[in-house]
Amino acid sequence: MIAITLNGESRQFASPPTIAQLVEQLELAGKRIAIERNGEIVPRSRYPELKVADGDALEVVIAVGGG
Amino acid sequence: MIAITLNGESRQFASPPTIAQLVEQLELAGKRIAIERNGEIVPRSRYPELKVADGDALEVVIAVGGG
Amino acid sequence: MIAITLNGESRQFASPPTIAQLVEQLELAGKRIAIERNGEIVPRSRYPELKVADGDALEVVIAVGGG
Amino acid sequence: MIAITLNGESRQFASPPTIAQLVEQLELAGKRIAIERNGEIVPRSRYPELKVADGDALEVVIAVGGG
Amino acid sequence: MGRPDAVAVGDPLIMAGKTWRSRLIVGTGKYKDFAETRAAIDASGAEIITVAIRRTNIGQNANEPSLLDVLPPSQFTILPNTAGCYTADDAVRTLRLARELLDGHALVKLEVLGDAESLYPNMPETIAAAKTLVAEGFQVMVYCNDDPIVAKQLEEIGCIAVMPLASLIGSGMGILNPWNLQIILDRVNVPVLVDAGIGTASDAAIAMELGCDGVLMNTAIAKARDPVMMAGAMKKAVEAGREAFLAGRMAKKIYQAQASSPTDGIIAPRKS
Amino acid sequence: MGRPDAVAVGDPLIMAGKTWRSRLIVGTGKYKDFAETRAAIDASGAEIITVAIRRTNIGQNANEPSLLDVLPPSQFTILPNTAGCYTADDAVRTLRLARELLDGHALVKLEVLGDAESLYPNMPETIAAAKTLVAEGFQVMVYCNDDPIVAKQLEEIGCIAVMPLASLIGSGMGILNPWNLQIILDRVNVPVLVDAGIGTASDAAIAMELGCDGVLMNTAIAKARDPVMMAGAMKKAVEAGREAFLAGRMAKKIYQAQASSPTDGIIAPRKS
Amino acid sequence: MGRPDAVAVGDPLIMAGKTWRSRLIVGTGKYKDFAETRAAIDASGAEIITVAIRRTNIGQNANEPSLLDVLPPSQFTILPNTAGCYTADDAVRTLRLARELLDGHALVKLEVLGDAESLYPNMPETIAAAKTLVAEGFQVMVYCNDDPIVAKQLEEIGCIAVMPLASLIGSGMGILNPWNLQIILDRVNVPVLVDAGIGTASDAAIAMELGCDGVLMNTAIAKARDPVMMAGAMKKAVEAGREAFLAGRMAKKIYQAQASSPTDGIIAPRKS
Amino acid sequence: MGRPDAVAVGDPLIMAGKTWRSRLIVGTGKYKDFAETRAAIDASGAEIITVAIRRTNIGQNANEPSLLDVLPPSQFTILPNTAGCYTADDAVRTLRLARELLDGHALVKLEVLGDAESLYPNMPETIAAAKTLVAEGFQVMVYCNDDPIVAKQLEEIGCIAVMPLASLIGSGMGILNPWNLQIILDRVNVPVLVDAGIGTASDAAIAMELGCDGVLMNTAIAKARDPVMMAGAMKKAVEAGREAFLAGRMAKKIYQAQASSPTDGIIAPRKS
Repeated sequence: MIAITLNGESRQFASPPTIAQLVEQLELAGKRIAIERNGEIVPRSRYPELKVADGDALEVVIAVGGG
Repeated sequence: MIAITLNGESRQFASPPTIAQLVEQLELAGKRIAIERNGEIVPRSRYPELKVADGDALEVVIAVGGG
Repeated sequence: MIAITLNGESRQFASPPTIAQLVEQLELAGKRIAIERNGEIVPRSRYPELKVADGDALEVVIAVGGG
Repeated sequence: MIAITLNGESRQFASPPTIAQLVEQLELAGKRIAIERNGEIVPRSRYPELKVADGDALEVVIAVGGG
Repeated sequence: MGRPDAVAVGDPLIMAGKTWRSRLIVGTGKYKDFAETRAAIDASGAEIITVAIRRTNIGQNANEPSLLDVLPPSQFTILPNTAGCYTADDAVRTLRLARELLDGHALVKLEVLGDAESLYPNMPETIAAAKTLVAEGFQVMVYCNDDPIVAKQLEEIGCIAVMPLASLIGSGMGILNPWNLQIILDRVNVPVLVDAGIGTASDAAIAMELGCDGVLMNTAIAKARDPVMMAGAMKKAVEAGREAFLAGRMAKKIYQAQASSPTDGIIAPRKS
Repeated sequence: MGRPDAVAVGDPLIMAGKTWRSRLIVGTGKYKDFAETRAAIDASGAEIITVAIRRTNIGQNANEPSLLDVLPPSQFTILPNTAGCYTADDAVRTLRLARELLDGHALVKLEVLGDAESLYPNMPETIAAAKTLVAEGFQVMVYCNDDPIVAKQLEEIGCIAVMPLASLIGSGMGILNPWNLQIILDRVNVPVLVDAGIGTASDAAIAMELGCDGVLMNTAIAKARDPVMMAGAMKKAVEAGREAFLAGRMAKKIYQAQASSPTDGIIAPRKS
Repeated sequence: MGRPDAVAVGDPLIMAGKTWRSRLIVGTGKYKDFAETRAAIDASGAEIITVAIRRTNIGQNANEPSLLDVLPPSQFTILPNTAGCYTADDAVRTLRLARELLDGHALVKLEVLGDAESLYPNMPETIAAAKTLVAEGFQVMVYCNDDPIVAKQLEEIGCIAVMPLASLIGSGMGILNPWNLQIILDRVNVPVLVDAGIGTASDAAIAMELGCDGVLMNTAIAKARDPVMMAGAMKKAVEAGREAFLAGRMAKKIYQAQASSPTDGIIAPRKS
Repeated sequence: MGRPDAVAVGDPLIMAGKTWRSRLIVGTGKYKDFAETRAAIDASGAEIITVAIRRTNIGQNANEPSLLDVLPPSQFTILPNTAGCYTADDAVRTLRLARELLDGHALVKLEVLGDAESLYPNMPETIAAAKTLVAEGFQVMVYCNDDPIVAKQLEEIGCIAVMPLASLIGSGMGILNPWNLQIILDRVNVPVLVDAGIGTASDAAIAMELGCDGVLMNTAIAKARDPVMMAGAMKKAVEAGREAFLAGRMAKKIYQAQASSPTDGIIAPRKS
């Protein structure tokens, strides 16, 4: 059982998913997003291999209208 | 019986007063005023002799605050 | 022998020309001009018949660049 | 024989004077001045005891008109 | 461009019952030569052009081309003016000559100047001339000062357009008193065109943003380093200002700005 | 129009080695919906559009279209900004995310704000962020105050464009201090774009007439009563201002105006 | 203070052969009560005060004090105005009454308004009234628009002072068109006083710095939160502006500033 | 005068725990000679005067009077500045010398310039110097740009007054961006004095009307045609502006003016 912070909200997982699996769950697969883990960018190429770890702080972002 | 217009209001008199008498009635004696009768200035010096006539239009004015 | 003022300059003629003849002399025939005689417009239609008279003041104008 | 830089100009002395002696020479005694030696302020109280040393850079300043 | 512009969707200038697609009226003076004049006027997109009425040079260059050969009435609406007139009488006589010259053409620009140094209009003489000209059937577009009471009086006399100055003729100082123009626009029902004083493109845009119906200029184009390019700039500036006026500008807020980007969803500051 | 406009004759905006036909950069915030956003941006003719980077709403409206579906990078140069960031660190992290999001895209808009009420830039933090971003290979267009010394420093740090404010973000107050912009233009060699504060078309024209290389705006278009029409007005205003700058405006003369119509050949005053 | 001020060294305002130490003329309207009126006028240092002429309220408050009891002609030069008049005829009749009221006093302020909303002057009516009043021996100080040609005409008619508006009566907008005032000052030889539109002290100073001979105001003082303090501020502002005009201001330099401190003798940068 | 002025009723300028009656600080540079310097400063009523620190001319004019003989610290608060310094280090060293020169005097004016042409402040260097000087116990009045975020930061560093520029040093351009000054005044709690750019009396009045606590100037007085008269004008202008600020100006109304004279009691128009 692990806990992470995702865009400021707490999430639990029975077993740590890969970033790719997490993106899948969030229905964000194929969308233009970017992910930061503990202040570091996670390159898209590494989503399949990288597993989230207990205590991770993740930020998942998209582009929105702005000036 | 005569009727005049005094500062836009109608006034009746049994017998035509002099301007001086009118000023007296209006409790304006000794005050800084000026009087126009039918568009013409009435010099103060002539108040005692001049009588108002039926149909006269009189304007009695003072100085007030203005910019 | 008559003398007229044409655009401010004096001109003599042995015999009074018509406006049309004058325009011809000035090489202005067929050009867009307008003529004032003694302060009055001379309609183009009357050029052939109207003769200039001694002492006439004529203004012959065109359109030029202006703002 | 020592050499110092005084307000940007080079000066030689047979033997190192005290700051007080230097000020005397410059006819600045009793005037409102301040002195910096090698980037450090020299307190007025120490003028009599402090000797200039070879290679010293001195700045002697006064107040002038300014905005 | 992504959209038909205001002109195409139909926002014509209407004066004396006629309509024009362009809200820019240009003068024909001060150019290097007729070729430059024509090129600049084409670039400006102007449909109405002003001309002055002057004595012919008797016996001189009888065969040189004339302005109206280069800018024929068949292609442009010619607007004769009374530049150089300092009395109502001279202005009236000049426009009678113009009407004859232009075969009965009635649309004219009246201006009566106060002095040769400032070229500021003489309004009492202008009012007198306007009364005479209207009575004689002229359609009078009148150059005037920016006095809203006088502008209203000129409308009541029957002028078909009032044309207050932005600043002195030929000064290029731009709009010195937009508040007076605003008061005029609030009171006058005939078209209001800014005439005189425009110096650059933004001046023209500002005039249109105030709600003016058009702009008349000459020096700003003719005396630019590149008159033809400036003419194109003025065309766009007048259209831009008109469209901005029609589009309804945002409110001004000295303060309390609101960000253009959403303020939620900002990523978390990193714990240090 | 009578002449090819300045764009067509070749007067591109060149930044970081790339060229753009449009000198108007527009934001994508504050619109009613994506349809209005797209229509306005098309009308503006903008080739570069700014976007903000924000957290996804986890688990919500997973299927709704996203901004970049409506304004795809294949059609526009996307300029991610750091709106909402108050520290150099947050701004840097936000742009690293943007680069990843946009497949290594390096052209970014840096802004670090001083407080949420004024949205005035925090220049010390902005300078710190600029140094980091330039070192990491970003092409930084930097939002800044109108301090000419700071603008020069940002150029020396390696920013590819400096973007001083005209007035506060979202204020629509226009150009409050054209003199400072002039001093910046005199000193800085990279492109200078006015960013923030534009309220209406003439404001944009004035910025370009000063010699600025471009204008960035959002609220002035999005919060106009008719954003699409205003977008078209802004396109024309930026072009008009640029062409007026290139054409070289007439000199201003407070006085001693010279008439646009010739002063000789005036008809004689009638003897009375 | 280290020096006698301009007034003391002798720089009087001269009108119609009389001299005044104060160049500030104040109105007497809009005050809370007569006590405030008197206190403010004393603080202003004004020697000339304007009054309006109105019908008495017949039979009412016969014993209440009147304005001229509080501000007696023995202490102030009373300047009757024609506020509220919209025709030349009403203005002339009003001033004839004023002359009778003030025992033959000839110095008057003529104003004929165009409409009740803008209170902008009606110049054709004003000109007509001025001719009549001058012919009847009045010394006419005339409220007018800022048209330099009309101002010159009013001087030629025989008005002893022309008083162009800074902006609309009661607006407090300040001087909207200083250039027109400058042109008037260049042309008119009688005293030029700015009348109407002054909102705060700096507005009055600016009017005097332009070279105006005086300033007339009412609302700016009467409607300040503290009228008496504002009256004192206006006194100082008019004197400050006058002295600055006489002292001859420094030249403006957009650029190429010269330091106020000497540039030689700077201490040497430390070797690092 | 009819009332005690604001100064007399007690509205002192309070800085670093001390109080001053005058809100005008003047420089001592650019005068013809010491006599003119002293006469102008006396006329200005200034209690605080700025001086520059410079190398002595070794061996020259040892007996000529010095500035501080003419303007002794016993009569004025001497405010040494760092004019001519372009780095934090030079500014700090200069003020350490000044403190020694003035027997431990702590009140100083910090200015670090960006370049010799514009004399615009270099804020990053200024901030660095301010931190050092405050740490060393100086009471720092700091010359700065008009950036409200930087002004707040300087207050937080411990500067006892912030002094934003009105416009470039020596330019006499007046207050180019009153809105930024307003934002600074809304945010900063220490005294805000306008420094640099004042050209004439009304400029100083405007600064005070905005709510500034004081004004610092040099060139506007020293380079007037009559410096002593201008100094007196500036004294009155600063007091006038301060009193107008305290008195609370009337509201501005672009329109819908209300007459200063009552609108009832107008005499009847004559029947025609």
